[in-house]
Amino acid sequence: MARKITYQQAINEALDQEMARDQTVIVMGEDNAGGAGSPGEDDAWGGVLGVTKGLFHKHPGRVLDTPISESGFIGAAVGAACNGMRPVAELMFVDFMGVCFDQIFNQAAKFKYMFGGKAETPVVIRTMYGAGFRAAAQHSQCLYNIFTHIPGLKVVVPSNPYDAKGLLIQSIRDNDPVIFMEHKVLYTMEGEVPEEVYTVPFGEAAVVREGDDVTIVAIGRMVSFAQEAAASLQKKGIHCEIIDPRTTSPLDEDTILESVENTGRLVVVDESNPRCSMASDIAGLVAQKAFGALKAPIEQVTAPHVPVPFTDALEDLYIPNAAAIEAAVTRVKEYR
Amino acid sequence: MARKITYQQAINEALDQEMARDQTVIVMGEDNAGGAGSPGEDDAWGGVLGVTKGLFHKHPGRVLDTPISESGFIGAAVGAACNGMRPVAELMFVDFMGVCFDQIFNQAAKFKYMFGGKAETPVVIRTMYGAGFRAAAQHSQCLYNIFTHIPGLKVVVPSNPYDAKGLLIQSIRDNDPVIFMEHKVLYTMEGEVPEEVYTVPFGEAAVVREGDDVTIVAIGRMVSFAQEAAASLQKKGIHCEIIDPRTTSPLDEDTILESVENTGRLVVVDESNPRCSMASDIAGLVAQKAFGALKAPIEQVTAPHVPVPFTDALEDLYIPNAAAIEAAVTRVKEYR
Amino acid sequence: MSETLNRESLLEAYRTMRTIREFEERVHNDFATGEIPGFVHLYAGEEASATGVCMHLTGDDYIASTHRGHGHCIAKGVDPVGMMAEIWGKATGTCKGKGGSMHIADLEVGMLGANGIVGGGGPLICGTALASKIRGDRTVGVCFFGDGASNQGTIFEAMNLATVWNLPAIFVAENNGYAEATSSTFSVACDNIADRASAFGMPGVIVDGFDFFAVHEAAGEAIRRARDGGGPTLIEMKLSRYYGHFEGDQQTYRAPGEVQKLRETKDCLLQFRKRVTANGEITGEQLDAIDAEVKAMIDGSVVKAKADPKPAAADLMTDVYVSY
Amino acid sequence: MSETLNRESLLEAYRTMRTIREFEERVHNDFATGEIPGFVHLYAGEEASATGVCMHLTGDDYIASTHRGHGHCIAKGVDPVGMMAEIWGKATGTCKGKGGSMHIADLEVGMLGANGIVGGGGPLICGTALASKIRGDRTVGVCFFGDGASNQGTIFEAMNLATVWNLPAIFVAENNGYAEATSSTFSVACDNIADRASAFGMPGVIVDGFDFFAVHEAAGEAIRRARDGGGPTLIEMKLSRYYGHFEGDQQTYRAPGEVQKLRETKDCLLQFRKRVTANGEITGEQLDAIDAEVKAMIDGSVVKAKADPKPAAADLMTDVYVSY
Ligand SMILES: Cc1ncc(C[n+]2csc(CCOP(=O)(O)OP(=O)(O)O)c2C)c(N)n1
Ligand SMILES: Cc1ncc(C[n+]2csc(CCOP(=O)(O)OP(=O)(O)O)c2C)c(N)n1
Ligand SMILES: [Mg+2]
Ligand SMILES: [Mg+2]
Repeated sequence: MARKITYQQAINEALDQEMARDQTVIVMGEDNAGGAGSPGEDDAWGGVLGVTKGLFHKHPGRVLDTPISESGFIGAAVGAACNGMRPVAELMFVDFMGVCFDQIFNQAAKFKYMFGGKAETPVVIRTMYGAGFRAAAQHSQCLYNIFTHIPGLKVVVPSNPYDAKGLLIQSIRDNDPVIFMEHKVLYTMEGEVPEEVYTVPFGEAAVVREGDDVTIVAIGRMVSFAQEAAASLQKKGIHCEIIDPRTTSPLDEDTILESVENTGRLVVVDESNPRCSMASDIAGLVAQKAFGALKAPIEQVTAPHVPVPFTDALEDLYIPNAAAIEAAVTRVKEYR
Repeated sequence: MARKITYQQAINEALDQEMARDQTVIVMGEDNAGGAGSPGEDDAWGGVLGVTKGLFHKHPGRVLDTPISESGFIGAAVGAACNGMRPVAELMFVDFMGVCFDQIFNQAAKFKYMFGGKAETPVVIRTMYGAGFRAAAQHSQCLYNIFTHIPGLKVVVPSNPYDAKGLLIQSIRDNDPVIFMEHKVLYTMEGEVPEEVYTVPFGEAAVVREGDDVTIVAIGRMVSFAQEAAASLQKKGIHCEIIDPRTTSPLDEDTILESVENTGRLVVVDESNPRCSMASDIAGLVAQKAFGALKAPIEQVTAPHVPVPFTDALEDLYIPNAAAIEAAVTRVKEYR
Repeated sequence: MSETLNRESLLEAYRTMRTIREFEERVHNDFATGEIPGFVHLYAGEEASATGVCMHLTGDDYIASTHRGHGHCIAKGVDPVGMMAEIWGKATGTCKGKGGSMHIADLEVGMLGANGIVGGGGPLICGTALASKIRGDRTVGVCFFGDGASNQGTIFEAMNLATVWNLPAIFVAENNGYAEATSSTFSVACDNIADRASAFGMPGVIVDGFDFFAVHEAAGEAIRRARDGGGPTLIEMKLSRYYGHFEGDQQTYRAPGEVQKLRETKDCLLQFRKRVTANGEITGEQLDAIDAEVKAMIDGSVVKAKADPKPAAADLMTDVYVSY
Repeated sequence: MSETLNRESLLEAYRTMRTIREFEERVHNDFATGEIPGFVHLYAGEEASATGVCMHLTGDDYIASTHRGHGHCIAKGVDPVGMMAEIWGKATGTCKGKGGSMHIADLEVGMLGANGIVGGGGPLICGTALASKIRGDRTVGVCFFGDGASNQGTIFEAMNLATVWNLPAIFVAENNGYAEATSSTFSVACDNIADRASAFGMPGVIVDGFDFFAVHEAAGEAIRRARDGGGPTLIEMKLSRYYGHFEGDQQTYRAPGEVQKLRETKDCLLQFRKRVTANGEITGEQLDAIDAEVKAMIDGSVVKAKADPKPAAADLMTDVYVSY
């Protein structure tokens, strides 16, 4: 039987294998080793949740701790990418993008275009997102829609260990800046992951489940909730097709459109706040390009338009869940 | 006949009148006076394009020049708002949000919720956006979709001098943080503006033109392009209804949905890049809530998914124009 | 000993420090049982800093705090009972359970919030201080931040802005030697954080942050100067945290025995007790009595927090402008 | 006079400074006719800085520049003919007309771009320098920035990071006294930008930025130290811009006669000419000949720029990953 490892281990393995293969791959971030200058262990942490653990000693000189200066070191990753490196910089929580977004969206993303093609910026920014950790409003956001909006950025949202490894290797090899979004709740998810090196291409959605009644497009952690809902709906005779875009930019429009051409019904599931979200993006796409096939309103299942609350009593209500998906699918299925 | 002034003058007048009425209103930004510490005039600039000109001497001590430290002074505006002031801070170009976004979206926007209702942050951030000035990729973006995504922020996009004045006064009086988006090309637009103080409420769209065939929702500068297109289409017997949301958050959903209930056809015009944009947001809204009325695909007329190019030859192609709107309207009208 | 520190003040200072310590030890223990959700960063060991600074402040002065905010909250007058309920995610919490440990705030007592964003408080406190200055009401703003935060652009910008605008703002760098697992000897490119003051045109002071009296004196001078229109000061407190960066941290980056030694030789409560009881001004029994009262109060806060209700579902959508 | 400055080097330095001056004067004149689009920020007056620094660099070293970038580009070896076409928005421009004045870059000669974001270059140059260090190839990175930019968080963070990582990076603060209309005496909270170096654990030097030789010497020392693994340096050039912040600026914030006086007494080209012709090493005629050659070259660049084609419509969608 194939080997099973966690999402977190898959990410670690991808980094390890690419660092071994290519000496220009470097890793940097706050406590990515963990212990710089400290009297004890020099790789005490391996990232705040241990994702980069062990790389420091395996790849001497290429795993760098940084001061808490996100503009400084994310920008440095961009600059190093312009000078022959393939840096993988960690923005610990995506919520911190507000202190360093300029280096990402005005610098890395725009160089190639502004410079008339004269620059490549093969930088990867790994970052943790999502609710569910009782981490409150400043440590639980999704925000991938913001990066998706920006021309020049590619945005990756793996929903399982297999994709996490293959998409991260692809990200490192890609010549454009890539935002690699890791859902913190998924770190412990186990799945079959080949030991060998492989890539998952960008812009190719996965059809996670086939079905003829309703198309569900779900992102990141929401894929597993969609699967839960679909399994339940199956028992009621409703057959869902589930699509996991895997990358929001580029977006595999064809797979989504073809599915809706067949089912005529669409539910989009996005953990983020609703306005100008991926949910609305995909809904808008289908309302323009597959309108003729649509038999029902397009439902968006998202978090409400409020910050992420701390207490479990509210956070659990905040996060879209399988029941909400099931209800939305039922509504669009029953729509006449 | 009513007095005509420019969009820029309307903004200046709103600031002037509110500063006179309420001593807690303060204005700050880079060169908002212009000349701090300099040997010559101490209000030499009044903002980079002169929008705040004259306020410095009229309201002594309440118009502040700042160092080039956007996190510093935008955050200071937020802090002052927590301590009894109603600051109006200028982020010169919205493109600079990347160096100070944290103070806007994690601090100002979230305080009230995170603190269980224990804070009010009545801060206004005035900022210049949009293409058309040959100002290239880092000085021409729209980005209002990013602010619209964030719960806790209100976002205002006036399309004419009358609204600019009334909406700015409303923004200053509002108790939530407001992003006030000024299109740089509109500064010279003239229109009738009452001298007296008035407000334009948030969340109330303007029906700029009535028509039964196709609904056009257009934002900011795009409103005038929509009018141009509508005038031309009128001659061809196609009657457009044009809706200007005026605020993207809150969004007046009802006015949009009612119009589409009547016309059955929708074109959304948004100068920004297309992904996760206001165009997709409104398309998604209608595809969910007015689906039954829809007779044609929802068309989104936006800039392409590329940075803003410098040269006029390309920038003019980048910006959505009346011809593109006309073509989209014609397509949805002719759709069977 | 400064003249403001009469017997009553000393007892108050001790009570505040003890309350912080007891609060943190209790959260530490309860976290270990798995009942407390989320990320919790404890202030134990650093009590003299928050206490010595905030004793000079009134409810009209503001402070901005950090992810490690419990001590600043208590010292600034936030009710520990509400705080405990907040950390347990209850509707009776300071922030109705919506904020949690990293976002406790109470503007009514001038506490502008713990902050989940490292360095976030610097600009904010410039703002409250700007309002103070414009009103001319002699109030001040104090920004607490860590050694790690001292490398964040927001803190640098805020210090520059505070001098440029001549604001009544005080920057208190709590240098506990680590930002997570990273040493300040690595992350801070100069010898002392206080050495950066001159780069921003303000006085810089280094203070033994275990010594309540040293803190109190240095803070008093800086706050007085700020109230008098003399502008900002940077104070660096040299101190240590007794627990991990957050609860759960194994701290393998620290030297063996590092904390134990500090607890035994430098602890702010021990030092304080020794000093004030030395001349008989205050007796050990008096302090013991405070210890007991504080313990009872904190015990009670936990009992109450556990019993209190969680927010109702409807609270999800309140306290924010909602539109969609 | 440094040993590297033989006759040939001196003539090269003069040619570079003259090229920058001529380029900027020409853009100034052509902007006035309304033919040049967008925002243009001229470097005239500051030529000694870019030239004296970049003479120490090879094509493998990197520089990061600012909105006022023409001088840095020319000094680093970007072709002025392509630059002129870029400013005119032509397909033959350095960046195919897509970048314009504020975004001229040419990575093949180590020019990482003018930058429309004040302070944007600081972190970037840490990155190129980090690559240099990891490869161990003795290349360096130089970040040019203004007095206004010196208050931006990115610059502070970059200086700290450069020391923490011991990078071969040089920070060149071009203090021309103003950020737009705001004086550096207002915006910089300490006396000299160079005074900030100690806050970031690096040497700081103040240099007369009108004096090519002073610039050349200070930059040489800093760059040599960086190549040798000695870490970063902050150099503050005291200088002035001859034109407005951007073209169209009326400059009413300046003192009457301020620029005129500098042009007459401090101008870098005049000073240079006086000094090198004083001992007869180089004659005035030789310099005049350079002036004439440069003028012809710049004239030619304008004639060409005007005649060159604009980009084709299809270019809108190239040079970026496109998906929608
Ligand atoms: C902008 C930002 N970057 C990183 C983090 C993650 N983080 C939280 S606390 C911390 C260390 C802070 O160190 P220091 O400022 O010394 O405070 P201490 O924890 O020692 O009290 C880090 C890196 C964050 N919350 N915000
Ligand atoms: C982040 C950011 N803030 C503000 C601006 C607007 N701006 C452009 S140049 C400039 C002044 C820069 O002053 P300085 O750094 O001294 O450079 P100088 O123009 O004098 O060469 C300002 C405020 C900007 N481009 N980017
Ligand atoms: Mg610390
Ligand atoms: Mg300057």
